[in-house]
Amino acid sequence: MKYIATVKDQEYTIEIDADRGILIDGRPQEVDFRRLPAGGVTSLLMNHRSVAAVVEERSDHWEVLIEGELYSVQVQDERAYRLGRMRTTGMSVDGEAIVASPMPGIIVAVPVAVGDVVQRGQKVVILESMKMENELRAPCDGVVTHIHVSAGASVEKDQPLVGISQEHDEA
Amino acid sequence: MKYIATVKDQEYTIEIDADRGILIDGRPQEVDFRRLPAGGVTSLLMNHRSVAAVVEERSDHWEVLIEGELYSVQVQDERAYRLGRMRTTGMSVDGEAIVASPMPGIIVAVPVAVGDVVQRGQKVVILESMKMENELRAPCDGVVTHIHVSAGASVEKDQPLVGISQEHDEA
Amino acid sequence: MLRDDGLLVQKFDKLLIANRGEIAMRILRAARELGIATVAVYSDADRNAPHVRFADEAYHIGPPAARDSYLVMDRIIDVAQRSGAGAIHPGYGFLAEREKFAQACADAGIVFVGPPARAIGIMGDKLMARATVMAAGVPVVPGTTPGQTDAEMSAAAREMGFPVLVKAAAGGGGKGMRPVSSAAGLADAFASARREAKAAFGDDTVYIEKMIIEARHIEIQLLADSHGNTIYLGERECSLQRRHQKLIEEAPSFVVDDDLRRRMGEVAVAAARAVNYVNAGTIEFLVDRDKNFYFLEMNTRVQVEHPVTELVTGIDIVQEQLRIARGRRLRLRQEDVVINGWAIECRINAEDPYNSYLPSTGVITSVQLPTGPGVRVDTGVFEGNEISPYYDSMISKLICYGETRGEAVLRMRRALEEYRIMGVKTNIPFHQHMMDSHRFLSGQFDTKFVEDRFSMDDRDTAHALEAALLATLAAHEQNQRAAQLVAPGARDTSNWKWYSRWERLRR
Amino acid sequence: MLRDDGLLVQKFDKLLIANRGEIAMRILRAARELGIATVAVYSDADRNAPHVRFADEAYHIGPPAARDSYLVMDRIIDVAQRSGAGAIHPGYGFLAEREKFAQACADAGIVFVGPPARAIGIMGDKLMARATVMAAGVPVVPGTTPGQTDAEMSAAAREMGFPVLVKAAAGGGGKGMRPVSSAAGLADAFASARREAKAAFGDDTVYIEKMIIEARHIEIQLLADSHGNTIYLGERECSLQRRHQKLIEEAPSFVVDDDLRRRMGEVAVAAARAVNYVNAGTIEFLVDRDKNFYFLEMNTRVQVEHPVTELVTGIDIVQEQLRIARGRRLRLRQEDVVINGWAIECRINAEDPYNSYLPSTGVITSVQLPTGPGVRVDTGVFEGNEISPYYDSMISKLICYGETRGEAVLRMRRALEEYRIMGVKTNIPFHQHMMDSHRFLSGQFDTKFVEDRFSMDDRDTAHALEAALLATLAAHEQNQRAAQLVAPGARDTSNWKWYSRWERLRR
Repeated sequence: MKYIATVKDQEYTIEIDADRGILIDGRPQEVDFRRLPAGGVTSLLMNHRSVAAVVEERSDHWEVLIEGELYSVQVQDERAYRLGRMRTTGMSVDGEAIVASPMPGIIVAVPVAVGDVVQRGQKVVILESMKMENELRAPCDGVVTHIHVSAGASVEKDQPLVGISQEHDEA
Repeated sequence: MKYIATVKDQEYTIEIDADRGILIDGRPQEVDFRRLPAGGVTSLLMNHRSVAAVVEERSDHWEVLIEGELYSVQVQDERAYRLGRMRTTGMSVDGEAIVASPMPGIIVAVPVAVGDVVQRGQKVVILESMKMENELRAPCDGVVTHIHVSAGASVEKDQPLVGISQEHDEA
Repeated sequence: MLRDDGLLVQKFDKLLIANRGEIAMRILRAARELGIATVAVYSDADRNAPHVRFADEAYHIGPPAARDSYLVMDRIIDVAQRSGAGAIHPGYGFLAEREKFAQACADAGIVFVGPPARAIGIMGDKLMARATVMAAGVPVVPGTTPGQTDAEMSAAAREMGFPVLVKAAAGGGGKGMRPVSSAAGLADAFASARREAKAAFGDDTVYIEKMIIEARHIEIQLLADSHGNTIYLGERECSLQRRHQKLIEEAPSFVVDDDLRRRMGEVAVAAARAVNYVNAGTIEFLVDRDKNFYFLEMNTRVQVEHPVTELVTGIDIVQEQLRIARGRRLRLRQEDVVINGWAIECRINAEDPYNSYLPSTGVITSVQLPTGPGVRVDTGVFEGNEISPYYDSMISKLICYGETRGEAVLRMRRALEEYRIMGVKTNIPFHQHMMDSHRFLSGQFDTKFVEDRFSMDDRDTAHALEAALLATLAAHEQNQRAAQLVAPGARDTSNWKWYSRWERLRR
Repeated sequence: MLRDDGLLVQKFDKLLIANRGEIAMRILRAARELGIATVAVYSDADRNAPHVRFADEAYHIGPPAARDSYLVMDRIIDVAQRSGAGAIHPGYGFLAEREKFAQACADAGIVFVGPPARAIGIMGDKLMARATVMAAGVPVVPGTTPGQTDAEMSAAAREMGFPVLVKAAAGGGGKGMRPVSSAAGLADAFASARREAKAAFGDDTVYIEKMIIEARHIEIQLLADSHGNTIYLGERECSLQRRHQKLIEEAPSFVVDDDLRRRMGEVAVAAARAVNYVNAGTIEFLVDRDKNFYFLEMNTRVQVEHPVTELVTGIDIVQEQLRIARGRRLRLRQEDVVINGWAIECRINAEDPYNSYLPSTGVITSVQLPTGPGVRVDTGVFEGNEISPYYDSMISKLICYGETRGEAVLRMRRALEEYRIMGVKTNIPFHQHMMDSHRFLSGQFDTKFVEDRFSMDDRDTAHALEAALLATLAAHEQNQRAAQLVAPGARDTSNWKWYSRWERLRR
């Protein structure tokens, strides 16, 4: 079985073969993998190097916690991987990215307006929650197409706040 | 639903009634019981008194850990309780109690002989395991009817070591 | 005993803790160790929280929002009376610095574990606090009194030299505060600070203060009993902040020597005496690069970062709070307080350091606490607890002790690696990155360091390959199981081992 | 550097830990804090043990039985060489006090983190140790030299006065030891001690010693560098034992004052110097009711109970071991060692205190560590680990610190209540009962206290009713679920609340 695992834009090809063992990017590895019967911990020995981790499944990826660092891993088999490459990721079907509220809170400010050109990482909403002002940022370059809230509004978790179209450079 | 819970020879009658709430030995109690979604901890508020516990099922009883103390609880509904009272408990059908090895180890000594009259709590086998000599004791008063091992023998977990008949005082 | 200043001081055997999270746990433990029975209060969001389980009794006080539960004074005093609690410990936040609440406790015949209401009132008003401590000879940052005209403030600013800060008299948490680098910016700053202050506090009084460059935030921990004895327990270095929220604290401070410690300590004692302070409190100072120090404010309560002082002095500050509230004399004199070794605290928050420190909510699925020598965790979160959006995002505090600062840092690195929290994102990588930073290691930082000169972008993470492999093995295992319809019960004992053909041949 | 005495002392960057359980974890943490890479070894029974996960590398060394894995010297030295480890730390037990192993390490060019092989050899032979330290002026329990005839020993016994102990020269752990209260019992005791010694050690040499009444077991922790500096870190009180297994240790001791500490410390240093000792070691003494002290033996390794000394001195003993093995000079002089506060350690064993302390095996289903101020846990066991019959039953050590002994005891009570281990029985109730005992609280105990005057039978347990209710609610919930075919996923969020009709009416 051949998988493609993606971590932070880095892809690894991992083959699990009953006969040939485990190959990572084509190179064989000595691997001993254990999952403890309780507590959620796994132990990996790879060529005698020891790595302990917590591995949990999320809706569309795996989360792996190693020495304080949380890795988000996409695991796809070859077929899913090829299909996936044909689609744009993270967008709704009409090419609009939605900035949704990650938690309940109150909108402090929306420092963009419809029609603004924004860059990935640019502040688009300031949300007050958990006693802090939190900055929500654009997930991609694009043009602000919708603003669904204004300062002072109470919002729920997952409520859409701002829409950003990716297609400004084609217009 | 009416249950009889037995802890250390003390019996409690606990009624869970959709209409009347919870009654312990006939007296109503205000009870708020929560089981956390992970970690195995339960929280009980009973008339505002707070008790935290780990509750786990074993083959024939429940184990409840509260503030360092492990309680072994038998829970029976009324019918099972009445049936149970008609049988002798903890004995095999022919009235012989078996002292079995609680873990693998080596027999250091068997300080009783077939025909000896023993009292509950009396040392009947000394077993070396986990770097310690451990004393196994008679579970009831009786007469030693069988000795299955001798000093120096290696034994497995649950291996029968000594049989004790309860019926000596009727003989 | 009800003192002349309205403070009720007397023995009690049952304590209500009017708080939640790690500080509620901290106080519960101190009370238990002193043999005092405990009463917890909880909102709807906190029925499963650990402070409910650890207390002897627990009472529900309302819906999740703090204003409807933890901030409702009457309801908390009512629980104290129903449960027979003779005292209330407010922790920090919530009701801890409400003059009215301290007074309401005394009026109800309940010991408030804190200072007299009047001391809270004075120290809670920035301008009154400033005037009071100045009169006691405490140095303050040069600045104006409130209620001056724009023209008067502009003149004062020119005299003390730019940059200056325009601040709201009723302010806090950075709200209504504006840095101004030249006279030209003053008018705008007055207007916008007033607007923000009016909106946030209902009071648009502003004043100006000289802005201290390369300032460090260093504070002195005090203990004062009800018999007139006040001592200082050395300093804490709290310069590592983000948006006025402290993130890492340590004791002692890299820049404080014995002489400066004694001078700051004595000034802090004088400031406390100026308001007839009783119980634990902290004087916050700004220290400039020439080691001049200026009174910033007094926190009239136990602080989040109190454990670092506990580790280097061996004194249990929360137990001392309870002893003082019971009317006991301090057991220690100033000369008994000795600083040994070094302690560092990292605040572990549910937030994503790689994404603007956005708070993270959810259910904690797995926790493994670091332990072993020199490691202390003050936590209010265990497996199965939910991090809800209703309260602040601090999950726990990780505190490490070492014989030297270097050893404390190395131990903190080790403890951060061991600490596993799954279910929400945490700022553990932020702390790891800080512990690796040369600026932190060499003690060269000020209150602007985190915001201005620290970035997570240059962090190298070493285990991407292993993470990829582990996720793939877990996914593969799941696929195999789905295909073969293995019973769910068998799931938990999977142990796989592969040797490559190459490896097998070599053997 | 290979010294004249055969001890190899030099810098190393990778350390093999030839042990398992909590002490392997303890050493791993110390190495990590010093920036030293780590190599674990494991038997078949320990693939899932935490020391395997915490190390940087791990190597399998054989089947579960220690004689086939942790005790196989060649295999461990082979792993050190394959992995490039420059040093081996033996922990305690296993190979820690094998002269041959220390020598084999040196021969292989590997640093042994411990004393010279010869020092292990001398101190490992009771009679040679006794002769060596006597020559250095160290007081020993009156007794005979070995190889004497029964008649000579009987005469000596009459001269020193009964009771006496007949002891095996090669003995340990109480084997081959017989108390004799009058001359009439001597002949039988000689015979049976010889028989047992022959069977256990292959050597039937015996000798006699005066039996000390109301003896306390008090030991002195030493550190010696390879440059001739030896210091003592104060004493540990270890009298609470059962069958020669220590259960509770504390520092300092209730019965040792400054003068006695200094005298015992200086004698301990003299004993160590008599064998040119290097690294951490402990001199065990018996102290009688008149505070006379007698050399018992030297433990030439780190001890289980070392953390209590670490907490009251602030010194990390395992880090010091590694520094000494790397050839560094001690950073501390004797006058720098100061004892602050009080520390108590409870050994948490998987055993049933209500049933003859029978060991308990199984998989740990749930662990919640106590934490917060003044609490340290040194553990080698986490959720999912198995307690197997192959190794000893110690799960972890719980160590509490307080400003006074009373505060340490109260904190220990609190921590024992918080500590949850499910899946095996533990001796936590034993420790709770001890912390409640008046004899323990007043410090009035000797080495016979646990066996002769302490019983679990009089322990009151307070929560039988709540346990009954909780088990019944869990059983009921399970019944309801079975009857209604609730989806398994819904299982984990069950929250039930009942108010009695009476309660509802009252509202």
